[in-house]
Amino acid sequence: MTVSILLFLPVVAAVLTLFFKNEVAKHAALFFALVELGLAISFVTGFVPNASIQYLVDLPWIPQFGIYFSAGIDGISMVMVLLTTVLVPLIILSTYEHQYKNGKALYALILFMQAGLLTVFTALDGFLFYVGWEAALIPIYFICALWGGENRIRVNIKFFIYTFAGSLFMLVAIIYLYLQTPSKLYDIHSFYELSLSLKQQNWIFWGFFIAFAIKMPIFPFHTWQPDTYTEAPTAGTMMLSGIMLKMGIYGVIRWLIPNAPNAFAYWGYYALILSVIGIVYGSVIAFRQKDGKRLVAYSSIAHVGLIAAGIFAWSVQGVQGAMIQMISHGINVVGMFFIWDIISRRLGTRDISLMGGIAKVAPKFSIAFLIIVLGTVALPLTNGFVGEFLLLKGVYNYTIVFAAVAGLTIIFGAVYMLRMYKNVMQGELNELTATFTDIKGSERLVLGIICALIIIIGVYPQPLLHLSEASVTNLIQTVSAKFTATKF
Amino acid sequence: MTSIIIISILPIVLLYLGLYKAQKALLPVAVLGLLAALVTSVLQWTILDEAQPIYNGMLLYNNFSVAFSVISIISTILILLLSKGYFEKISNHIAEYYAIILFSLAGIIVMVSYHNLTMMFIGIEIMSVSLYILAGIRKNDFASNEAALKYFLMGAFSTGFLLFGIALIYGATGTFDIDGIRDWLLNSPRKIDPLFYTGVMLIIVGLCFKVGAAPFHFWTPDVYEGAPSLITLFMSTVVKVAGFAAFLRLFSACFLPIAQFWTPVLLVITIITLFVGNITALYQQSFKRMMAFSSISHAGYLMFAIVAIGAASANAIFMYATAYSIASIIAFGGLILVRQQTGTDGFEGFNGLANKNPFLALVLTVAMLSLAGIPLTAGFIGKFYMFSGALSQYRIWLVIVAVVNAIISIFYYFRVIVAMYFRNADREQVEVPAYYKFVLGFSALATILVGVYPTVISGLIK
Amino acid sequence: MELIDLLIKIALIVVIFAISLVVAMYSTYAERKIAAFFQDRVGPNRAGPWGILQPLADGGKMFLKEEIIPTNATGFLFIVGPSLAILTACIGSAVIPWGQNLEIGGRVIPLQVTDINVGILYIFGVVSLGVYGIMIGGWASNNKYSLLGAIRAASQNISYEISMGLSIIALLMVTGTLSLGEIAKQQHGFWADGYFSWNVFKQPLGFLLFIVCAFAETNRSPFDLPECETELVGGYHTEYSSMKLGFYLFAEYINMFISSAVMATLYFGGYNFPFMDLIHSPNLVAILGVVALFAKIFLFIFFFMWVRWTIPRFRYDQLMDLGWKTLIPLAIANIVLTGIFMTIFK
Amino acid sequence: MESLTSTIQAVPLNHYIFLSAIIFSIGVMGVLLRRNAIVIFMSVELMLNSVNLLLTAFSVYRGDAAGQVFVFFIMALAAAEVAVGLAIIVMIYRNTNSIDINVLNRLKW
Amino acid sequence: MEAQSLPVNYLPIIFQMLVAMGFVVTTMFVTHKIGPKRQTKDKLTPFESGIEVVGNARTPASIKYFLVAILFVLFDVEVIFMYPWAVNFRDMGKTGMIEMFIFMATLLAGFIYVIKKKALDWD
Repeated sequence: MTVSILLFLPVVAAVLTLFFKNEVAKHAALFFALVELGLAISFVTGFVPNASIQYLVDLPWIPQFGIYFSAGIDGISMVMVLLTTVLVPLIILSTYEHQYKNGKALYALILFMQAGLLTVFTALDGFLFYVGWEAALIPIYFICALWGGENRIRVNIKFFIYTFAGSLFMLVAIIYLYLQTPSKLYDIHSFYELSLSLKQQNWIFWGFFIAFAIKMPIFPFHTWQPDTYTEAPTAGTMMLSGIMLKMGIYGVIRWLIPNAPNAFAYWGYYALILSVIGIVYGSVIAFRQKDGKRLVAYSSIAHVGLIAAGIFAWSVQGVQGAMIQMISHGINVVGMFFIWDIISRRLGTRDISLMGGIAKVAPKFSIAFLIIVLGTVALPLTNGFVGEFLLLKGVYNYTIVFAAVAGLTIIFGAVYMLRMYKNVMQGELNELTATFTDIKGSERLVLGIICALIIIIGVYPQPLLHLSEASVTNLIQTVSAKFTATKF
Repeated sequence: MTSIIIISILPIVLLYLGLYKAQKALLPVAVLGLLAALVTSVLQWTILDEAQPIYNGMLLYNNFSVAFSVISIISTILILLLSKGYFEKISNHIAEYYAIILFSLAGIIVMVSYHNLTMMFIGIEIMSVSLYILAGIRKNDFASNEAALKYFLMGAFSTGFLLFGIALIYGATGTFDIDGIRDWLLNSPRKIDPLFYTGVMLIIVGLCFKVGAAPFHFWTPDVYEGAPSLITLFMSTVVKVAGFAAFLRLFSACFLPIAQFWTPVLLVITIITLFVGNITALYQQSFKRMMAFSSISHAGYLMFAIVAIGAASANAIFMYATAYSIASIIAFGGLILVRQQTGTDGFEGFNGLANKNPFLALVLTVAMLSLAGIPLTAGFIGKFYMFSGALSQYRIWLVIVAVVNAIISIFYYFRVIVAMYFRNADREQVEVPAYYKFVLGFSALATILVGVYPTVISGLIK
Repeated sequence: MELIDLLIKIALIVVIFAISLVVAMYSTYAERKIAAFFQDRVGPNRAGPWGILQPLADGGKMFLKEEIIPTNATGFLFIVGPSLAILTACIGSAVIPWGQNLEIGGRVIPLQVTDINVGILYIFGVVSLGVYGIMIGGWASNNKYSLLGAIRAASQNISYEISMGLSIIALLMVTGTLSLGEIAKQQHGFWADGYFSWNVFKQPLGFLLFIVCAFAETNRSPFDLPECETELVGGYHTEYSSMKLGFYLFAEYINMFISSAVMATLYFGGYNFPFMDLIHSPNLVAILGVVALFAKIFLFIFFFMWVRWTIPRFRYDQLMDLGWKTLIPLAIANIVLTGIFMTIFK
Repeated sequence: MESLTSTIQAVPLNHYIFLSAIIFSIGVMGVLLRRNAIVIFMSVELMLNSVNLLLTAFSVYRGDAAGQVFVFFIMALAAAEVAVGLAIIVMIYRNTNSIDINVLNRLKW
Repeated sequence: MEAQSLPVNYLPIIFQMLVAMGFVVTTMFVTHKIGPKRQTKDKLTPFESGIEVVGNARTPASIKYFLVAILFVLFDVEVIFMYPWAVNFRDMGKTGMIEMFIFMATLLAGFIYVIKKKALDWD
């Protein structure tokens, strides 16, 4: 069994979904997503948690250019695949209450995007990586633009231009790397084996960095993000925040740092500073938000900043923290957006100041909300805690100051998250919130799964950490061996 | 070689069919004839690419020629299929329409297979003179008249430059044969005289005029806008492709030894072309004019292969040209349909198209994505080849300029998508005739097929 | 070239020039006489015996007439028109071989102004230029009749030029040269090696086509549409008077003379005459040759006039139809037949 | 002066080149500066003819007929262009009663 | 190979031209000088068979004339292509003939098309 089945199934599924009626399409899509999840789980069970690449597929694609359809799964990829395959059914399920116009197209696009994402996470060929990268971008553009809010056209074109611009620079970097390889291959391992001068590495570093920084997003490349999150339909926002921004992070781990180690050693410090600025910036802005969805969006900037900081610190703890935190953040942020989706669907607004006392009328909802908030603020025994602890540790080993700043920000984050919870759920019922009905059916299912995941991962993260540990360690050792320039 | 003969005789047959009022037979005969030409052309393909010059060294029908002939013929077939019912509305000389297009195609086939500057000149002129007529075929339409006159004057003007360049090169080398000129360059690099350099410069000017590269592009938008849409389509696809094929053939086979002389010139031209085309396209309110300007910027991308000349250049141009041609066919096919309904060339004519015509909107989206160079479409493969070529010569700044331009181009290509999907308008369903369905569907599939698995055609030229 | 040669050349040129003028002048007289003969009347008979001084009187009158340039006319072009017409008429004679070489005192004097190897092309060039004179004059007059006449003239001349060119091609295939001197030489005598040596026997159809075209090119009846008085008053020269009118009339007759000479040279052996090999004095042969040539020329001129007073004028559409739809296909057929014939009977 | 070739070769090649270049430049100037379509057209013809001159000169100098053959093709092309160009100009004249290219501003530059 | 003409062979043509030009100019000048000059307005108006002049003479002519002109240009150039062939006909033999016949067939195809298209019908 190779990874190709994992990549092609969603494409086929996407096409098939288009042939269903709108009402049936969501069931079909969910079915396909679950099949995909099943596949992924079977992959996990068969996975040997060492540094090797498994389930390898390697077919000629454009051989005269050294391009091969080559993909495989190592520990890092496995985590990402798991994240994707778990979240996609959840996201599809979360849309059950919506009546989307021309819904089958939405589900087809989601499935297609899943294929792109999985390609990114498993690609071992630079070209394939790029193609997957863009293949994930097109569907999300259409999802956001077709089913988005008022300003969707302007916001989405901004989003698209940003990400596309970034990715083109990445393409240039990839082609450049290819041209340096002695055997003219796009294979990632032949990229790894290159020893380029610092100047060349600088080019490559910036080519990749801009693409990934925009995707994550790192301050100051984030300006597309809050608008897009706000305007996008909830499913789109979830795809974006839950999975897509992980593409950037994964890219940094897999493509940026190993391919330009010396440039990273030179620039990593500044990248780290940018990440920390992002944490602070995201938190401060989030603190002032009235719109719940925007608040989550900015908090996401802060969290991603932390993940990025952990990676740029480039230690086993940091990267492992990033791995686990990616999953946690994915789950939490999907949950958070779903919460806000439920609220805005019931109340027609997302303005926090208009709310209050919902817990009284919707106890189940309030419990789920609370768990997700706690997960987000990284309370021990929730999933957020494991990741943030490791990340902070990684950053702490790098420089204490940044760890301190980042740590303070986490506390800060707890404040605004809890304040949000308080404002929305507690206090007096008003006219608006009195109409709130408790969650039911598919909503209950989704929130239930999310809460369960939050707690399970929080209590017992070991299997997940174990999955990626060997690969991460191996990667860090190989790359660190190449550092010639001194760190700051 | 038979294909040139078939394509030359075919229009005469069509003219006579038109004389005897066999209007119904025109399109089938034209398409069948072209298919025959296609087959004969493909049969010329050899694995080792060992074709020898024929007719006293006048023509060389090698794999390069086969590949470009094939794409030209296929594009023409698709364009002719789109013409079903189109020409009748413009003029009552339908047979002439088909015939002149095919005459032009005959010139194009010569252009992609010449081995002697004489034939290059003849090919270019057979093509151009036919196009002058085609541009003005809507006799009572002022814009069409103007397009024809401008195109004609500019075309003749550029021919002058081209010829003067050829004359000077002949003066320096004493031959029109491509190999002869190259041998002369290789054998006497020391005494290369100023005549030769001036000649090369003038040929560059002439050819840049013909392919519409800035700063010699100013006729392009007017002519493209004024000419009937189908003719514009023909000009911006087949003709442009052939122009670049001829360009490349000359520069790769002939002027390669002095590449360091002309690459800086072409580099500047490329960069200007990219920016001029893109930035002006950004401000257009008419879809047709946008396509015209964007075709200038595509000319810029195509120039990449010549600037970064090398073994892969032919393939790069071929891939890019193929992608660009089929995407343009979709775009213009869509434009013709939309225009028939709304009567406007503007972007607003596309508003809300997706609701009523999902198929049309989908294929147009594929076309726009391809033109913008998004992966999994043929356009991306084309750009990828171009970037690879340029980077392999370490022209990093050129590629960065190109990247910036690719980003700019997103704005205007996505305007169409935005209009179709995200803007609403009260509109009726556009009727899509079966011919159009076939052409558009075929082109969209080809775009995606090439985008996903480019090896299907990238092996044509080694 | 030595000075003496130069002087001889100039003398020859002047002589030929004078002869053309005289021939042209007396052609007018001949025309009137012949017309009178055909119409059974006397013709000019007042100036001199049998009216023989009539052309001189006409010429003198032309000189003394008032010169009018209409106000609406384009002055400069109005003068250029007739000048160009006569100029082109006069220079055509330069390549015609008038006779074999004379030998006087050991000096060879060719009776041809110059024998260039593109003689026929030269003739064609000059003939094509001729239409400019008419076109410019007619246009410059700014008169509707003139303009119509000019356009007709242009249209007619260019139409018949194609068939003329095509009919010559068959001849060239036979002769293999463009030099008129060479062509005349090839038609030596009258009978050689069991064949008639004159080209007319090899190219009868070609000759027929050529003579029809020659009629049209010189705007002679039945192709005198540009100046057909029943429709266009005077055609392109309606507005002309004085010597400018004289030039136009003169040009027509000189053209007739030159085209007769060309026809004689191309098809009727030029200066060659039967049994010329029996005469052993080269100079005598040369002089007799000149006489023979002029005899042929006068026959042609007579033929021109005969036709004029016999055949009615064409309608314009008939004229164009004849030119395009009859002569051109015939000329092409002639080429094809000649080609096949020559390939088979090498 | 034994042959045409040697006569032509008696004039330095550069003179032919300069002459052609000057005629060519006059043609270019005519195209760029004049506004009348016919005049522009004639300027273009001038350019073509300067090329013919140049090709012939080179051809004779090198004793290679190819140049003169090329001239034939240029002449044929010029004829075709005259035919098409005149047709276009007549068409425009009939629609606008003018052949001044300044009238042609319906399509913006 | 026939004898080449030298530039000197063209000299007499120039002489002849000069002679003719001299004749023309002299005559023109003389008639201009000796002719009477009594010009009136009526003499200087264009002749229109005695009635008042209407409009300008320079109006567009029938399109047919343009057509003839255009066709002439095309056919004349094609004819020029035949001259070198005709002169060298004997040397080229059968191949040359067949090639030129193909050329002529093409020409004829166009010619017949023009006729069938009624481009040369005057009505």
